[in-house]
Amino acid sequence: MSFFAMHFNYIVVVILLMAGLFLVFSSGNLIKRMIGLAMFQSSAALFFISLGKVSGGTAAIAVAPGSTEARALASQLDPAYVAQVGVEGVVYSNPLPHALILTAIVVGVATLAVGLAIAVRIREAFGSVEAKDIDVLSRVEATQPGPQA
Amino acid sequence: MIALDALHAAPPVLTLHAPVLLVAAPLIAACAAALAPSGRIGWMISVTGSVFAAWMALALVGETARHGLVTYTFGGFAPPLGIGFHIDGFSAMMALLISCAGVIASIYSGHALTTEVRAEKHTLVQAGFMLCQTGLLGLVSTGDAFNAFVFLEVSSIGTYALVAIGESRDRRALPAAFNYLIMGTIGATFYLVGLGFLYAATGTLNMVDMAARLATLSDSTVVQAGFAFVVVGLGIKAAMFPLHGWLPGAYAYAPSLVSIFLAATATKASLYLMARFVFDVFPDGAAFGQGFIHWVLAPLAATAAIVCSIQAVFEREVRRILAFSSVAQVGFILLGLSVGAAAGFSGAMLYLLAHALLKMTLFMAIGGLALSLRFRTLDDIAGIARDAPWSATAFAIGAAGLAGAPLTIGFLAKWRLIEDALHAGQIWIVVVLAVASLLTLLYVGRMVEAVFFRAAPAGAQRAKEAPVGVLAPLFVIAGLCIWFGIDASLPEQLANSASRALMGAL
Amino acid sequence: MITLPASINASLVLDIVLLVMLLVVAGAIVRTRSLLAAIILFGVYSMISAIWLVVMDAPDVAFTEAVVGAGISTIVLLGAILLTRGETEKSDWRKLIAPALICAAVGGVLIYAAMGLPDLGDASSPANAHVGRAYLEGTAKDIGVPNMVTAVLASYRGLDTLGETAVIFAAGIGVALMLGFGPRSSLASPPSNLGDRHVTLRVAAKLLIPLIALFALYVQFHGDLGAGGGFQAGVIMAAAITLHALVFGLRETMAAIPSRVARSVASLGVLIYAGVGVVCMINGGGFLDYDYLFPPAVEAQIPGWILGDGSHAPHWGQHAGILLIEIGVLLTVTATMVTVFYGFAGRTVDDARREAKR
Amino acid sequence: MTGSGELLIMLALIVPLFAAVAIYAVGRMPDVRETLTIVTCIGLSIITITMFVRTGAGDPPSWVLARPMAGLEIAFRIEPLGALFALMASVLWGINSLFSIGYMRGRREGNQTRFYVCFALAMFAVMGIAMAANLFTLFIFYEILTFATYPLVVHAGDAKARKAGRIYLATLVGASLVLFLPGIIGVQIVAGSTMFTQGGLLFGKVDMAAGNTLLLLLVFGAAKAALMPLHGWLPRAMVAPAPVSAMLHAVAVVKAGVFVVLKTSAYIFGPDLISVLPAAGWLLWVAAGTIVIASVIAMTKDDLKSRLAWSTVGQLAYITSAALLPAGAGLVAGGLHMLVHAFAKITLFFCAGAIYVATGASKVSEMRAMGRAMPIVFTCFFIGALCVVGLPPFGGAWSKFLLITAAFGTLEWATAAAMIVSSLLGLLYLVPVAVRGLLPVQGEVASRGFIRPGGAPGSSVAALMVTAGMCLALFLLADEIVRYLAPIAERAP
Repeated sequence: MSFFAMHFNYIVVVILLMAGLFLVFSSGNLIKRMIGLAMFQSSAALFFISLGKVSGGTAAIAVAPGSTEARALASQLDPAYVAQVGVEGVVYSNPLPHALILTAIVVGVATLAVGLAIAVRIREAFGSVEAKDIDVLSRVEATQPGPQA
Repeated sequence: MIALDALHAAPPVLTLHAPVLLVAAPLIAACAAALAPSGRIGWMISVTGSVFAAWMALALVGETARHGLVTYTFGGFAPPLGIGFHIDGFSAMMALLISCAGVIASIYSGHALTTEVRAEKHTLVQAGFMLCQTGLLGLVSTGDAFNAFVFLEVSSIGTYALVAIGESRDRRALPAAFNYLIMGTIGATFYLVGLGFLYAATGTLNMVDMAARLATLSDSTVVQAGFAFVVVGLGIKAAMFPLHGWLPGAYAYAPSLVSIFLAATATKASLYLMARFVFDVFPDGAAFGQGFIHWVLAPLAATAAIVCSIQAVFEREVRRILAFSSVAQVGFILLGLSVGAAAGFSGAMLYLLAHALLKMTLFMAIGGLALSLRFRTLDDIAGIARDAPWSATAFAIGAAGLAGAPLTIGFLAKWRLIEDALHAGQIWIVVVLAVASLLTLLYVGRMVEAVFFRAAPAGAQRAKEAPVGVLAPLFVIAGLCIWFGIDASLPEQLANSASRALMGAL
Repeated sequence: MITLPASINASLVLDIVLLVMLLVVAGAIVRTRSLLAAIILFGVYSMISAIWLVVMDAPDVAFTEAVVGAGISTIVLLGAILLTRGETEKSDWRKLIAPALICAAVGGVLIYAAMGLPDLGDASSPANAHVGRAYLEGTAKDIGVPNMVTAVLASYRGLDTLGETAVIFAAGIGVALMLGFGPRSSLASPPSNLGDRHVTLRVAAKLLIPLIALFALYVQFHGDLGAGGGFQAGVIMAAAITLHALVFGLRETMAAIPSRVARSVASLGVLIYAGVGVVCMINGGGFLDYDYLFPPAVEAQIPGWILGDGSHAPHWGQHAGILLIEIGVLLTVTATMVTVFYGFAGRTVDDARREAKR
Repeated sequence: MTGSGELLIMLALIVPLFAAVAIYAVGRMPDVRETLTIVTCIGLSIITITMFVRTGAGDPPSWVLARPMAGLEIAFRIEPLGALFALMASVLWGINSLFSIGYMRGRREGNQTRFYVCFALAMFAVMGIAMAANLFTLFIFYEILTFATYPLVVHAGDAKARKAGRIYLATLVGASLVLFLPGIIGVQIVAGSTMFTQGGLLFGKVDMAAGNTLLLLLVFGAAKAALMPLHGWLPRAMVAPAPVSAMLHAVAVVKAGVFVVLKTSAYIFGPDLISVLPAAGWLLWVAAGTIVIASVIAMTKDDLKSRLAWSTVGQLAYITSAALLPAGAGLVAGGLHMLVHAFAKITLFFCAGAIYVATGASKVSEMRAMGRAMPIVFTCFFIGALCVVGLPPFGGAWSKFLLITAAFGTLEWATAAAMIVSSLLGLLYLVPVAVRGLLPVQGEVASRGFIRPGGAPGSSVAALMVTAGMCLALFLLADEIVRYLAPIAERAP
């Protein structure tokens, strides 16, 4: 049970990832696909953050050693544990995944913006954001004999 | 004959910072191009930035030939704490390829853009193009796996919109770009998830450090999952069969500036990263790595080479023929890589260079014709050699090279590829290469036959010869295809040095 | 194995509860056919993620997720569906089998692999023990800012953030190329904005906009002390401008900040960032090595009181470098968000037809 | 003398290449264009004669043009077989040009400039093939020959010609990509080079399996030699104008194919290795089959050019057999037959072309009694036919004699039998064409008159007279040539 609890995050992350991917593949609506894609990307973020969590840790913002705050944080934890994994008497979570994921989230929103911009242009050019309609119109275009004047 | 290790392209100060200038120059040029008051000035900035980057790449080629490895530390923090660039022969070759393709494409764009894109967008197109170049150059230079993700996205995000502006010529560019965006993002996210697993196993993002730590780890499911996701993610980006669905549309409907550059570089940069992971980051002889190469990579590559060539044979639209051909040729390169552990990678590397040159020639010749004629299918370009003999000649050179005709770089590359496969004792790969070459000949033959030996349909639109601004870069590239077919010492040295870099551990 | 103190279980429970909520919301997003509902649910999804991120000790990320997921993403998505049908077409269940199988298979493999991952919160896992720990131990000495995420982001891995800024810039270019140049009938027609009819709204907006901008600046400059930074500040700043456009009309806003200016500022931000790197290089360091931002002669002139007690090495360069690049990020993000907003706002179906004819 | 040797090779390549460019440049002036062609032929012939003589005098020229990659050289070195091939090709090119001028003008063909340009390019390729010092170089020019002759095959531009062109390219390039190229690269890997070496490059370097594989790849890969089952392109290529069929599909292209087989046998495998390789025996059976089957099919063909083409398929297989006989017994005879058959077959094609220009007749059944109107043409056809069949006093007699003797000498009964049977069949399907033209059955009259005033063009008739004369002359020169070629069958020093 404890093993399951300690890996629960990863299971959820995987399910969310796949839910996003499923949405991308299964939905015929371009906007819905973009939502799926955004979900997919943000789930990858959850994965990294879960990796960087340290039990009993605090956000990686330095607390002055020996300050009241530091003592308050340390008092909640086993001193032996703090001595082993703490930095200057405080246990911090890992800042690296946080920094990485900040970047990844930004990449995600950039993708979303560009993708939706293209979707809007598709709507303007084809009159629809349903993949089915666009496919039909594209295929009609492909079978036109000559070049389009 | 130029010996690369005697190449001192830039003064020492610049050479010292060449790795970063290689990437910073196009980035700054992108910003400057966005600020430019007119498309013309934007174009000049873009050409300048590309030329500077190519200069730096040349300097790095010389450095890597002398020292084998050039490292550069960012922010004063040595890896794995900070981000480092890690440039060996393979990176230098890719950087030179990308930046030279950038130079050619940007010179070409001076004329091409004016007919393809509305004038007010020119500065932004140039900026996007330079960002794309920045991303690819960063991708091949960096030694940090996450940094590679960032650069991958810099190039991708710029590219999506650039593909989409092909809508002014063919509105199918929009769904193609959207599809490309979806698949590209899924690929990048797969890569990111894979990286998460590898990070969980090793605690580092630096490739050298990762390789060192992986070598001490036993084969765990975490590492295997990381490997699988990284490879699948990059496989999508590299249009590895069967993950190539996005490519034909993206290449076919993009503006010619974009398809030229993408055809020469984009999938190859992702291939670069994949090769880095498969051959360098993962320990030699890791069971799943070897199994992957023999049971997944090589069969898929072979399927790609055959199936996509067949698709190209039956395709009617000219640009889509070339696009399917690109997927097939990626298969050729991957087949070369798959025998690399036994026979060296120089065949695959040479093929990579050759294909970049040849595809660029073909797309550029087609793009030059498209300036005066709107066409889609082979029927539309029937007999075009009469109206535009020079473009048609360049097209024929590229086509001959693709088919592996002697006295072109395509022939020597194919030769080396088959030689490597025979060296490795992989007869079936030789057979696949030969059959796929035959199919290549078929679709190339169809194109050439249409251009040269068929009469234009009565009442068809007449094409005009492309302007000098297009013909000049076109013939530089076409000339290189032939020059390297007679004296391939330069690409051969590049390929050998890249092969050595990939053979030796990081 | 270290025995975990009781308090950890509380946070674990919170963690699990939030994740279950995420699952529920995700399921709802997948099921719903209403686009509007999906978008709102996605905003909810982001908000829950943000809360979860706080539980996971990642306030910076939480902040970003909140402004991005619940802010920009929702706005952009709403802008995109404004002129389309609000419902997706009912999909044939047979067409769902293949994607479902693929996802189930990939998911199964992933879950199997994930079972080999270290326990949640394991301080001695490779992820937390190797480089991650080195940052915790080194930040005070190397960088001298309290927020270690900012230290990693802006200094240790400053190149990533430069790339990130370039990505945003690229997105701005992309949106501008797609949507930035069409005709805007809403700009030509007489303004009919929320603000015309609602005096209260106008007054409130006039009051709020400077406050939001001020908050943005606070977030900006507080970045190396606590959660915050250029990106979050930029989004908030853009929100102020968006609010202006919503209340006073797009035309007014575009007169104050023309789209060309917005694009130029976006590129300027990247230039500032890259420029900092180049200056470090000229002064003899590596690219983005802020310790070389000032030539030694200049650095000697900086009075000690500027940055407090001096219990650590002064790190003038690091502080100034982070400050400058964060300003670059702020400019690029603000300007890009404004560009994106301009692109999506004010397009009508008529405009699209006119554009198609050109 | 090294310098002058290099210059000679350089000239042999540059002259046709330059001619191609120059012909293209003056394409609008037919007289200048054709004068240029003839002058170039004469110049090239002088060069090849010089080479021939120097090689015979034991001073073979050689030249390394480029080193494209490590281990690969574009290099040239002349040996007796190559010198003979170059000489034969350049002289026949000249005669053929003479013929073409009459034919092309007489038929008012279009695209004549492209025709002459491609011819010149084809000669460039043939020179390269003849002089190549290694398989790599040879392959390059072999491929150029394919591509340069493709436009000539599709000259008519109609659907049938395009289809023939597609089959032409697909078979020739296909075989060279799938078989020849891997074979060459295999040689490169086994031996470290592809240099033509006296006594055999691979001798002592390969095991049986590799040797068999390489031999099969190289012999079938040279599909220009039209060994069954890769012969289909040759009869189809007859859609091309007669000069193309005459020059390329009796001389340059097909002879390049058997030349490759001869050189491969002599210098890559060497007589000793060929003697022990089982694959050589298998190939002899294939060649014997080809000889017989092609002759039988030729008998059934009513279209004269088609009949000639099938005859060519058979005769080429003679040379392939000769190359593969154990101990190099047939190499010299094969070389001689290559030469003799070239002159004889070009004569026959010239005659077919002349008849076609003059009367529009292309079927054997239409040619009865035409000899009255065209006695010279039909007499020359008779000479050519006898030469191909191998009757004295024509060159073919010697080459056939030597071939059959060699086959018997090495106890290759099947080969010998096939050759004899096929010669007899040749007597049945070639000679009667001339005989029934010249001596019609009582009361038979020509089915057609002249469609061109004056009959066959003068220059064409002159050309075919020259080649028919050569068939006779070769009967006397055969001994000289055999002596000249003798070194190719020598063993490793």
